Amino acid sequence: MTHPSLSTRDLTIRFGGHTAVNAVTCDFHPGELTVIVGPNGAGKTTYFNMISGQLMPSEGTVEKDGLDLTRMPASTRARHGVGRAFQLTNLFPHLSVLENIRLAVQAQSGDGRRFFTPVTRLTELAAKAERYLEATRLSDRADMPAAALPHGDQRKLEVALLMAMEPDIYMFDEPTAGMSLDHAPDVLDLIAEIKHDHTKTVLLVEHKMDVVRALADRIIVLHNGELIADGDPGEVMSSQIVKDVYLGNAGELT
Amino acid sequence: MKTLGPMIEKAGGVFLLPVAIAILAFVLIGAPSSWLTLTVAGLSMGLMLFLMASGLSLVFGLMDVLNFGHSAFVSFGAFVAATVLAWLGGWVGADSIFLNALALIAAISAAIVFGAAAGWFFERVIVKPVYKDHLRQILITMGALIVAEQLILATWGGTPTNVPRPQFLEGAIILGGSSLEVYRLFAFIVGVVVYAGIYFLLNKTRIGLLIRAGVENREMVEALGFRIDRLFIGVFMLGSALAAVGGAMWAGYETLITPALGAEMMVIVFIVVIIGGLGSIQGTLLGAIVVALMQNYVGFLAPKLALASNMLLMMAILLWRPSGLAPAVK
Amino acid sequence: MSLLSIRNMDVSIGQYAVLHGLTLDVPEGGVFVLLGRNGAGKTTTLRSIMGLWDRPAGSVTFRGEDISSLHTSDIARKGIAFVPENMGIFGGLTVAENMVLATANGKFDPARLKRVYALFPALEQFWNKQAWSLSGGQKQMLAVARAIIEPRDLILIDEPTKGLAPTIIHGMGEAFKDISQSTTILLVEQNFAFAKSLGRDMAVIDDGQVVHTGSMADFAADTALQDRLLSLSMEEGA
Amino acid sequence: MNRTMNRTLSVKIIALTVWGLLLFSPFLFQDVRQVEVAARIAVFIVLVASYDLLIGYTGIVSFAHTMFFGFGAYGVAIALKQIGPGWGAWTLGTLSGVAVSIVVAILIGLLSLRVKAIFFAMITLAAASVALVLASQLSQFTGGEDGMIYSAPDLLKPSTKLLTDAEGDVLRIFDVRMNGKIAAYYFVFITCALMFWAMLRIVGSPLGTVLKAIRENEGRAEGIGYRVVAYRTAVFVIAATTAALAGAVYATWLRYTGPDTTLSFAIMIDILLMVVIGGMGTMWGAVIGATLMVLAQYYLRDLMEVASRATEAIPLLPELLSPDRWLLWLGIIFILLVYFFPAGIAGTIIRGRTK
Repeated sequence: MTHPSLSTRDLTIRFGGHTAVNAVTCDFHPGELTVIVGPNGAGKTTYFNMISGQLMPSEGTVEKDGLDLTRMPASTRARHGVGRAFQLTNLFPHLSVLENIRLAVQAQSGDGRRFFTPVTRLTELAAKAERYLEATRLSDRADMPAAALPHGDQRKLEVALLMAMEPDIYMFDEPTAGMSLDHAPDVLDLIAEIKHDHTKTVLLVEHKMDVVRALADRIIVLHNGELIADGDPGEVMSSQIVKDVYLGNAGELT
Repeated sequence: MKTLGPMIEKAGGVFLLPVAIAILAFVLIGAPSSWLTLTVAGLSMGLMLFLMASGLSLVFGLMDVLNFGHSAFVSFGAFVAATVLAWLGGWVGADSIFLNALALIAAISAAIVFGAAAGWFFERVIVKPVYKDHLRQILITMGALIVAEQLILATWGGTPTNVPRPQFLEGAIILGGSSLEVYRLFAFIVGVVVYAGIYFLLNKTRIGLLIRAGVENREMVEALGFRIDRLFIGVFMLGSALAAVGGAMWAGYETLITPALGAEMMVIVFIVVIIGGLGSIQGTLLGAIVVALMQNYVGFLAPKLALASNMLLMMAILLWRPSGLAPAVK
Repeated sequence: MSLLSIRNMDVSIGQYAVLHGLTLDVPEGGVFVLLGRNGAGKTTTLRSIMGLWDRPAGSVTFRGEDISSLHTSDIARKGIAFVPENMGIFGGLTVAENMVLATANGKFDPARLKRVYALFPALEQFWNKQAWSLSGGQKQMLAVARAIIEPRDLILIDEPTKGLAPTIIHGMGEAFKDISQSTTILLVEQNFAFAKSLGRDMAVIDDGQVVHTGSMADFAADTALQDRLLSLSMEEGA
Repeated sequence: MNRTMNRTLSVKIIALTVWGLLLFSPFLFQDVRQVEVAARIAVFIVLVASYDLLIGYTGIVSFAHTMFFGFGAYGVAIALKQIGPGWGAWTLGTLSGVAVSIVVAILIGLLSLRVKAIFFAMITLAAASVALVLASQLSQFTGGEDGMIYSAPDLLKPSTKLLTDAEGDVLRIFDVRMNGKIAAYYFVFITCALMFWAMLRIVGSPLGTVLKAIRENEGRAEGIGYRVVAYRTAVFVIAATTAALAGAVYATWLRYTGPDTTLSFAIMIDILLMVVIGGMGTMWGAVIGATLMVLAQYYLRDLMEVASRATEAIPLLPELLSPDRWLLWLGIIFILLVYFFPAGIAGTIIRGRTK
């Protein structure tokens, strides 16, 4: 396989006496969609937070294409191509849908520093934002404030923001959480599109097994902050230890 | 007490700061007698500042409410106490310590009652509607401060008010060439007693437990069956009463007060809580003493730079510890 | 009559309806388990019972009395204890102080205290330690101990096994069995094996509604149903 | 959507009408005092708009805005006083006022913009009062409490004949004397209009959206790649610079600078009121807020005086109505506004009644 686009080495974080993520070493490759599974409290979101920069690890490193990101703030990582969507809807509620997307586009292009050119004159910026609006089928809601969108569309907007950042690494934390089953496919289609580009590295935290089955190239399993399984989906899902962990039988095993 | 060991160890460094400042000042000032006078003045001012600031800090810790109008309580306390002392002029000037003390107690009690009542009004009418909205909280409490200052101006007038001091607190003790004002020693003692009282309340009583628990997790305190909103009114009233006592003590210290007193103290009180760290009583005491020592030493060495030096100190401490020296553990 | 019944509970956070029309009956005695995916609304259900949302619609009846408009503290005083997902431990207070706060009048009933010590010996050992210094499992024990130091009719427990080591989970289960002899437990759990070993009755919440309710024994036997409702079974992927 | 656009348009029309009146005010209102009012409105529009960049757009509460206003004013005042009237001295004074503002803004910003908003408010308040105390204490530079009187550059002196008629007297157009006073007014008007226009450009630029994004959701703004502290510091510097420039212009117009005209806390309260009355985060609201407040300051106080005299017989009432109690009423109005109309006039018009 190609060189890893993202790797974590011995990534560890402790809160007080509790080790939430313990020495996770893992490589992720371009064109590969990795699903991270594990029971609640296994450290999946914490692991994500250390990769995208919301948390600083106690030990270990995060590297992207050989560049050490470990001590960089989230904004710098984002500019280096690490994009992250959040589990709870995390938008700019009183800004319009278009403005939300434009923010991500201009962050990527560096236009955010332009302070004297009216937005309306930056046609390239507008065109790009328009493109992502269309890609996520939100065009007819462009002028609505994000807070006024139905929940499903807010999740789509969340994905649109991520796509508009044009990252190399896409990180999704339960993108369909709290969505009714009839809305989830829209978001999953978007993720599938990203995957079919075959150049992007995609990390996905997900609980719903139908989603995992449909999308995963590879599954890694976290349990009590440790990486306990890593491999292709069929192999991982049929392994006994994973089944035990996931069904909570691990307690009876040990 | 055993459990406090590691905490003191951890925090010991920070709490040595006033000592370091005092030693540095000793070297710069050179004359031990001046230094002693200044240090005593600093400590006594520090404890008065502590009285004024502790309520602000407690209220912030418990309810995440920052009351920009807090200094109004200081002014109210000062003027109410001054008025009562003026009424009881006969007792104040009498040659009997008993009558002196009675007048003093009456004045301070009046400040407490007024402060607590004003606190109740503030909490119910001004602050409660804007819980959780910091921007509006800052604006509204600021508005309330303006109104309160104007009310003081309307009631007591713009000219300086004279504060009669009880006879037995006049004069000074001469100690090794330095003169220590009796009033300052008295203020120091009052401050220490109040600090001990608050410390006892917070650490040894059930109400104190609830307050400390509420600072950490309001929701859980409610889920255990307690009304945190009622607790909060109580703390708010306590905090404003303390500020009023601080104002009353300050009035006796200055002996001449103007309605601008609140605004002047507000800035110093803010510097105190920022340096000490919001939400903790120990931090507030530490901040108050550091600020007061600086104020006195610099006031002696370079009079015009006293306030600016505290500002610089605050900036330096924020650089070092962005949430102050000893903030509440959340 | 059920101990607790929820009728048509609606809760929204912003635009997002977390619960819509949730209806649930919890009978008296034993452990009642709430299952469901992440984000299905289980925690929200417990918080609604406890009165921790501003404006929920619908009713909560406890022992025949409508408690939905009561203040959280009054709900607690009706005899409902709450052990939240984050445990709600006061870290700056000692174990003893945490426990004292959970008593009604600041005094321990010696018999109940003895029972707490018996169930969780670690708490007695660290009685005067500050709670933040406890391990995760000990914190969880303290949280549960607070809920049983006074007599209660119902204890709401939210994911007590989250992030805990298997041996501790086992001990916790034993304690729950013991407690449920005298007090009804409403347990939110994602660890199915743990839930299975304790539950007498159960319900599955999905999308803010109860989609299945019945006895735990029946549910545990029906893997097809489990797979449909929880997507927990991973075997099919093979 | 269209209704919102229409409402926004009506706010713009109101604001542009105000600017229009300001443009012609020397011709419309011939009284000296009225021109004084017009100049003050123009300066305060800029001051309030620059404050709105902070509080309304970025969600930063600063109490140091008058400090920067003062830096600009004192810069010009000290330069004109020490060096003498002239554009060279004026430029030097303005630039040094701006430079000091930028340095102090960067210092405060980098030190404290990463902490909670509430800390920031306290720190700026402390900084502002230190500046005020220093201004009154360092009297050999600043004139202390009394402030400084100085001359403006020649062009702007009242005695200057801008245009002369055949006899060499000051020319009158529509009965208005074309002297230095007119020049000074249009100097104020043009510089203020330019600054206001520049701020409109800023809020309409990509940067403007970033500022709003930081106000709405700081963490997410950081997450999509914006260095929040840097942006906050930048907007703090922009606002400080604008305030300093406004101060320089005002000092030039008044030919007097003292704590009461620039640094005092009363002015900070005025700015707060103006921004809240006008509507935070609307920019155009600054025009409405500043205009209403300045008019009230000049004319309502007179009215209070009259009312106070008229009610002399009634107890307490004259005391409350006395112009000295002006701030009391402002405070009460301010509290009520923040409670009931947090969106201000412009915000309420734009958003409509329903929220």
